[in-house]
Amino acid sequence: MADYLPHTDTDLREMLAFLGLESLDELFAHIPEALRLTHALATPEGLSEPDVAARFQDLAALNQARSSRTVCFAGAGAYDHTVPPVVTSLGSRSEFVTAYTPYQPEVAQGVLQAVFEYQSMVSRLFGLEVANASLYDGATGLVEALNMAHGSTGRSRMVISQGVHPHWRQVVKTFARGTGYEIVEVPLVNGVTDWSGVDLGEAAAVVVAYPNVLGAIEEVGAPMNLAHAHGALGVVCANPVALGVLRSPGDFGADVVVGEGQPFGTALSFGGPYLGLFACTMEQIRRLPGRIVGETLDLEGRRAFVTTLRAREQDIRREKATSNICSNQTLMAITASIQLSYLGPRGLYEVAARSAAGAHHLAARLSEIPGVSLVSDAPFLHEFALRLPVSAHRVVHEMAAEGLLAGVALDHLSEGESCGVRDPETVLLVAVTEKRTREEMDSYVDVMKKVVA
Amino acid sequence: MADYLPHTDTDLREMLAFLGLESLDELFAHIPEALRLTHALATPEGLSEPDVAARFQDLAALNQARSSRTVCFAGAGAYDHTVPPVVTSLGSRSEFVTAYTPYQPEVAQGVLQAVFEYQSMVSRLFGLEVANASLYDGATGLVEALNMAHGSTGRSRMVISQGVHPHWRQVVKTFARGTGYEIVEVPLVNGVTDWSGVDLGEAAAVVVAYPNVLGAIEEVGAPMNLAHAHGALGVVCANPVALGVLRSPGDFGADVVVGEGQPFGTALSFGGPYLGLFACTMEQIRRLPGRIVGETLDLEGRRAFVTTLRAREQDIRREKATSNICSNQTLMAITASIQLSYLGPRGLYEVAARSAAGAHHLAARLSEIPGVSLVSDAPFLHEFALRLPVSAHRVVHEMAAEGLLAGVALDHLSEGESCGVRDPETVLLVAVTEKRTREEMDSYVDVMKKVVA
Amino acid sequence: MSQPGGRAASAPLMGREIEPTIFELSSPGRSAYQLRTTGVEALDLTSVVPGEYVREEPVRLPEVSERDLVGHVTRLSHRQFSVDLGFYPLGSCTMKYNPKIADWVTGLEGLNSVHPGVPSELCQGWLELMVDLEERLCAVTGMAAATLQPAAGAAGELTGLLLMRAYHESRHDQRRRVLIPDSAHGTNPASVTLGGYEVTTIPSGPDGLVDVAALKAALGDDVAGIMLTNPNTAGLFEENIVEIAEAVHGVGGLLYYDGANLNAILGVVRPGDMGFDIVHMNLHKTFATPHGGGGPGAGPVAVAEHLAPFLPGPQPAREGDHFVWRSPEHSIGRVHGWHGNALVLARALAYIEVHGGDGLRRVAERAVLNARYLQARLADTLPAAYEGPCMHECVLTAKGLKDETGVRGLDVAKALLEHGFHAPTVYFPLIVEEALMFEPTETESRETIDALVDALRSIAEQSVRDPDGVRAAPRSTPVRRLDEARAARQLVATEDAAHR
Amino acid sequence: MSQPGGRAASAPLMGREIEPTIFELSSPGRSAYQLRTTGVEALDLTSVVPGEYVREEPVRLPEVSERDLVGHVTRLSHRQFSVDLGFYPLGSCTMKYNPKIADWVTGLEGLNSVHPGVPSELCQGWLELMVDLEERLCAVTGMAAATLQPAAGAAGELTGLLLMRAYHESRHDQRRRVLIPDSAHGTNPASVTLGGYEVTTIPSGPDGLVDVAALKAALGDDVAGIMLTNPNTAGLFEENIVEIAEAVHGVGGLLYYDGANLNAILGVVRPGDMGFDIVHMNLHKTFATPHGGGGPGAGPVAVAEHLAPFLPGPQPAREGDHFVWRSPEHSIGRVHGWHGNALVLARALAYIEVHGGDGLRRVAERAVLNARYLQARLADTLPAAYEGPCMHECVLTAKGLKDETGVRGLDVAKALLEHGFHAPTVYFPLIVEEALMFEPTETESRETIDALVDALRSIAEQSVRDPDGVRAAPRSTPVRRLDEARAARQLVATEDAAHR
Ligand SMILES: Cc1ncc(COP(=O)(O)O)c(C=O)c1O
Ligand SMILES: Cc1ncc(COP(=O)(O)O)c(C=O)c1O
Repeated sequence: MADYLPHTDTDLREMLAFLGLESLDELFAHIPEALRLTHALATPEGLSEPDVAARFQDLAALNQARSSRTVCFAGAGAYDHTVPPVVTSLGSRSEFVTAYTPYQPEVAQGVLQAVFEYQSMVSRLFGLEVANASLYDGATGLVEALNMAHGSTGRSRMVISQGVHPHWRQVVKTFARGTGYEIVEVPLVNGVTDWSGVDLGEAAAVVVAYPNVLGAIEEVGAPMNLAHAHGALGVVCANPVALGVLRSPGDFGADVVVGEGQPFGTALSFGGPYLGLFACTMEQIRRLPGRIVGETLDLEGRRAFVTTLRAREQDIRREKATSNICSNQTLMAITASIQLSYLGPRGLYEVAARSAAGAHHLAARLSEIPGVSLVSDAPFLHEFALRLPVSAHRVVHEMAAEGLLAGVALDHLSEGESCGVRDPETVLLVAVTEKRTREEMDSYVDVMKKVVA
Repeated sequence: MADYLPHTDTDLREMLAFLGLESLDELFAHIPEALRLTHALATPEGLSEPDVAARFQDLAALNQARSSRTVCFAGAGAYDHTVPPVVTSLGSRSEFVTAYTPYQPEVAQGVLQAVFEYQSMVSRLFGLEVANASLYDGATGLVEALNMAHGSTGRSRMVISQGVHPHWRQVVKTFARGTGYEIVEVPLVNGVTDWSGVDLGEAAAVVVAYPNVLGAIEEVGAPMNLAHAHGALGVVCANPVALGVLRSPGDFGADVVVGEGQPFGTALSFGGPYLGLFACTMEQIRRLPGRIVGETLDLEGRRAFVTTLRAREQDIRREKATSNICSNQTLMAITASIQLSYLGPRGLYEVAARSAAGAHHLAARLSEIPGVSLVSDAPFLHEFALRLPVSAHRVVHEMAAEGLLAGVALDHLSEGESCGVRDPETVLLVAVTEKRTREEMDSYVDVMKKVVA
Repeated sequence: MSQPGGRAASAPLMGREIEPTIFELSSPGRSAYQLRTTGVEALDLTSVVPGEYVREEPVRLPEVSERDLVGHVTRLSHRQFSVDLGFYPLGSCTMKYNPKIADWVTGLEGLNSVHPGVPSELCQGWLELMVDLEERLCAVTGMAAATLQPAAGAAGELTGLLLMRAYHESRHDQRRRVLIPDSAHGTNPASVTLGGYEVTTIPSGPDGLVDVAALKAALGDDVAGIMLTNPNTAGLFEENIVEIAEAVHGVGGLLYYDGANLNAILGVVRPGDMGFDIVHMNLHKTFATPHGGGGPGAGPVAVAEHLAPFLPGPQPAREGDHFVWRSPEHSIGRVHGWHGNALVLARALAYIEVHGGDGLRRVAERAVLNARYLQARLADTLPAAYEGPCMHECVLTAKGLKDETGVRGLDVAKALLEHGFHAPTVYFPLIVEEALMFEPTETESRETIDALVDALRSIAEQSVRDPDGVRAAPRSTPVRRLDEARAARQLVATEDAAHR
Repeated sequence: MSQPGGRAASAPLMGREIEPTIFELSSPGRSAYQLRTTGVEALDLTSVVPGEYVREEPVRLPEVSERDLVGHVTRLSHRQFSVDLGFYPLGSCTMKYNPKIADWVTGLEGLNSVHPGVPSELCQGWLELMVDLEERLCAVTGMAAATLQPAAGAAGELTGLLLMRAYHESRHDQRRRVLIPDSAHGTNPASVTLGGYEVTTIPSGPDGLVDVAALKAALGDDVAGIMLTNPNTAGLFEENIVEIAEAVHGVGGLLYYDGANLNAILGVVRPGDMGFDIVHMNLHKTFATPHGGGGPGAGPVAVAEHLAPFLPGPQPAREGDHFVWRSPEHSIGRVHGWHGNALVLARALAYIEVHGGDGLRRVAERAVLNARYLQARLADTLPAAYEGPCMHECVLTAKGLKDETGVRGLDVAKALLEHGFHAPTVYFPLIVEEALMFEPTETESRETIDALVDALRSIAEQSVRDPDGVRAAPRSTPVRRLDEARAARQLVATEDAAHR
């Protein structure tokens, strides 16, 4: 019987009387009777908030992979980076949380300016001129990038490295069912994309990951040049934390950069809500999907912000819109801009550099274990693929019992998509963030030794 | 090296230069050299926030009596009542948390109005005309009540029932070292105060608890009448939740009512910060300790709130002030007013009634255990004193191992103060709130059976 | 350009100045970050990363102290209207009160710290939560199975259209067109295009309902399906829905239900019973997971039995007393990088669990009552665009007012801001002239609605007396009306563009 | 009187209306509460409580929906200035930035859910935390032992005075008077009275420091001790403190250090080294536990060895690797219902642990630098009341301005609100005419201080040009200047009084 409704019996009586109705049921009298439900919905009876809270606490306790029970070395697109209390507390201010899309800029400068600042940071991070107000996640960001390439080139052939996260490629393929794109995958050799045999004729986009799903730092300039040589757009899927130390994709000539923004202030959250980062060149601005906030003046000459270039969007352009996106991930975008301001240039650098230092330390120690080795000798930053003498799934399982989330088993992740490595069932993707201590890594190595022995 | 300081090296250089100084040390050159520290403070080196967070998580884990490990049946002045997320989230809005005392009412209407609403609710709850903006806690509230009685009557004899919480009586005695009051304690007989043998001549105050420390609902009208017959003020120490179903002390003629406001939205918090509730008759208004918020108008005629009758306070009246209190517990007062608005009349009633129902259920079941009985047959509400065949401390200890915080051992609580019962080491104070389920109580009974067997 | 960091002048509480951007607050060398001490030795990056990839200088992010960051963001929040501050009757958006228990749920470490790539044995709680939610959503919509992956309503729409396509293709049935009423939300046609179909627009009749004759005329065996909301975007219940369903099914098409308006019919009538095959829900609307200033939302899709084999995968599934991931036989594949907006899903389940079946019906009843009451009370001020009884929202028109006074619907909306209310949705649905679409939602009290009515009446009166005054509103908001043309003409979408 | 609940008109974001009280928002029968389902049978209260005690009707609390409650409180918060919104240079109050990590600490279930009445074995974490904090506070002050019980500075003062009394009494030494400089905070004399002593006021010299000759003249063997802050409330370091200490100790008196200004000397000089016997600290000032709109604070007291046996008890104590409660031999007894404002103590410890010893010294350095810089920059606008170098705060005087323009210090303070800054402390210390006491704290940036200087200059200029304009400030705040006399004359301190 719990609810949040303010109506007292008197309210109900008087409001119905004003409408000339006798009962609440009469509100629905014009709905064909045959359709009207005569019984309650088949959902459990309502509980009070504290009862529901107890239920959720029980559910939460059932997740063994929670941070209080397992130390996280899993990455593969979702990372356990620092989220300081100040970022959480600012990002959860109720004015942001309970606002709608900023349709009335006079009373929405808070969200609008925060998103403007977010766009500015994403643009600098990716090295491109313009960024949008966010997309759902990295994977659907890539879909939008391909749509942009299609719109820009009029072509439908999408050439994608197998170094791109397998889930992203799956999502691309799902949506290609509608748009009819041809998806051409380019294999990895020794962990990095081998562009040599690829036919780029009629390509709309050439897509490379930076670093790729195995953690390898791939060549970015070459595929961008290839793309341009064939009249295609060059698209980079970037790990945004890695860009704290790696050069921006824009510097290598990328036309579009997408990324998963979760590492910027969003908890692991079992995969969502995350944040699709998206930036492109000014040339593509009219094809940019989603919202853009721009600067302007109010009628008294004060600087102010407003959503702009709205003619691209679905509510105005309808079936000809550049995208169908409406709700996006604004709150995560605001949080990301807060997190990036918290980190600043040096902080972001440190996060990337320390994560890398940890990963290299751990990789070196693990490689000493007999039967354990790195899948590739390509350069990597804070994530690497490990070849195990036993099933990676088993290792994850057994190490979890010892309080360590060892990583992500590649075959569990790839669900049949190829990531260019043989025997994926013995490959473990390991990620190290700036949060992981030497102690935790030592214990990781010890447990791994036992498990593979 | 972590801190929150904005000064860059350039800032430091330029600011010092502006002052004509060469170094930060020179800022302190006028301090006698012999006094100036030449070595760092003997405190551990600074840690980063995440390191400190890890340390605090470890400390927190060491507290076995936390809610995730033990179900709380302890009361004795601090209660495990419902604090819904909505109250916590509103009460922790940073505008309230990071404001100072409302000295500039033009920009402090938020705190001022919230405190006005709090005063209004306390006044209605206690049945008295005026309440202040809060005191530190119930215990120091009683001290202020006695100071008021002294100011009002010119007398120094304080007659206090032993049903008043032993800590409160200790606090009263401590502060009486300064004010020189004579403290006369009135014993309990069968759990309730026996006023028959007391000499009330020259009494400044007569103090009774409602319900008392053993949970008994005491006569309130009689001691108030006694007080008035002898020219003393009648003071009631009330459990504010109990007043959800019990008549207000004001109805019985109390001149001053104090209470511990923790049950209204404040977590157990290991005893603080809590909230001293304080209300009195209009007659005593000029002697009211602490801040009072009153209504007024601004110069455009808008209703507004401001601290008033400031001439009572220490910053103006100095050594003749009614109290030395300056900082109080405003944030808890705001939270209490939010919690009371959340509960409303029916909710507060339900909290009290359900707590009582639970307590009576549990008391009845426990009384069936051989050797276990109620200390008194006086009426009680949601708290009762249990006579055990073994040491109460042992019971608390052993039941904690089974996930139950059985209550508070009376001798642990009273630290030598008498609570009018023989063999206090075998007395356990048990409290039941509206949060306790029948299941939890059943398990309590089962474990108790084992422990005392 | 350096600016003071500690001044509240920009906040509406004091003064009328603008808030500097975080970049303007920045000062070289200042910083806020603190990181864990790990005991790991620093690494010479050039020893592991080829030189050409190493960034030459750090990303040009703002350099601020934690204190200045907090001040800036807190002041920005004071420049933002929200449900928590007041009435937000934005039509089609269901800006109801978002219970704080849901915030608490998302704060549970056992939920928010779980990595999405773990094997099912390590996340049983999450899987159970998701299966429970799927079951509840099926019960509410009268459907057989659901996917929780779509991240918002539009993503749900596209997912639904791909399901439609997969279904027809599985039957080797090539179809080309999807019907959409002219009152539909813009995401519908946009999704149809992305689903690889063509849009055929169906006109609405003068009663605001789909013109059934026109619809029937547009049908053919190249029609893959139709997308409808019911109640529709005019807030009216499509009373001919059974006839429509039969007609569409008759040519082999499927019915897609845009669930943005589900709030109106919870526990009253179910899309499944009306004949719909596919339903998306906007959890951020109907189930009160807040809207976050533009997102995140969640747009689960529920389908009838015959479409279940095509749902996206992997899906959480109950297997005895355990939970596993499973992919439907003919799954269209993933539509989200992981499993959907999981914490939004958790919020929605908490909301549903508190309400239960009868609570959800109360929601619909009160939502409709409030809208109907509002519309009736405004009848002589801003008449309804259509005659039929409205459901949870009402579309009014300022056409009369405009003809009489020159004050447009947009002006009325802006003037409402001055009265302390958020504006309604303006100029939507597109088929209504000077549309003002109000959705009070069930969590607003009668007094609040009455106050809105009073405000609108006074604006209408002022429009006669002083139309320029209305057109100049709002005046007391943090900024006044904006030069939107300038924003588009001289695009400045980043700090760098501002200083170029 | 019923009022709309969903309107933000009262919020400064929109409109200029007042916010109704929660009682005005109330409507009979409305409610928000939800309680756990316990399975316990309801009880007929009259069967267990004698009839005369049973309340006849429920307490007349507000009746509101959760939504209206949230709207009300959120709007109230938008009518409240705070550190998180902007610069708050309130002298003597140390309104520095309060790190959010401390909020996080208080949210730890393992700290905030612990009942205070549990045996020590069940709360080892809390005891360790408290012992750690005591040790840190002793290190900072140069003292031997501490109590964490006092709930605020004033409570600490009274505790200190009772310790002084207990000490003298233990030596059978009757003393009557406590010396206090005329610049002292009001709590000092008020505490002295409650401690059972008489106040002897010591004048300050023209340099703002204690007049040592006058002090010596006031000494005698009936003097229990002296209360001083150092730096004093004029922001000046009492350079003769060693001489003063010797003189007071010479007559057998004790020195009490009012730690409200401790921020200025962290890691620079310690009260213990200056000769103080008793020190209280305001954790809500120096250690950044926020001030909560008026409280809670915490006022631990640290003492030299010879006073340790008198400290309040029980006290947390280390015993091997365990922690226990222990009462000092000659304890004056409890000064708090439990163990002090525990969660405030936890905040302070977190703050100290982040800073460490050198971090605390940096705090003092920057605090003093900021104040000194502010004072210097304002020299030609609002001169300092005294010549000596200020420490963490500076007392300026508007006397010149007033003589010249008629604009008073209070007017300057109010005008500052209009510029987006909180006002300084006005008219304190009492010994300075038209005092304006600024304490910038270390967490403000140079740009912020420069902006304050600009604002004050412009106010000073306006005072010449347009004194009435300054006197009419503020204009853009939620309310303007109040009729304070009316508030006192027609006391309305409760909703019932308002409607009487
Ligand atoms: C009728 C209707 N359909 C679809 C949508 C799209 O939903 P979303 O914003 O979640 O993508 C909306 C949202 O405004 C809507 O109102
Ligand atoms: C110098 C001085 N002493 C004592 C106090 C009293 O401290 P509290 O408010 O914590 O009781 C204050 C607080 O304003 C102060 O500034």
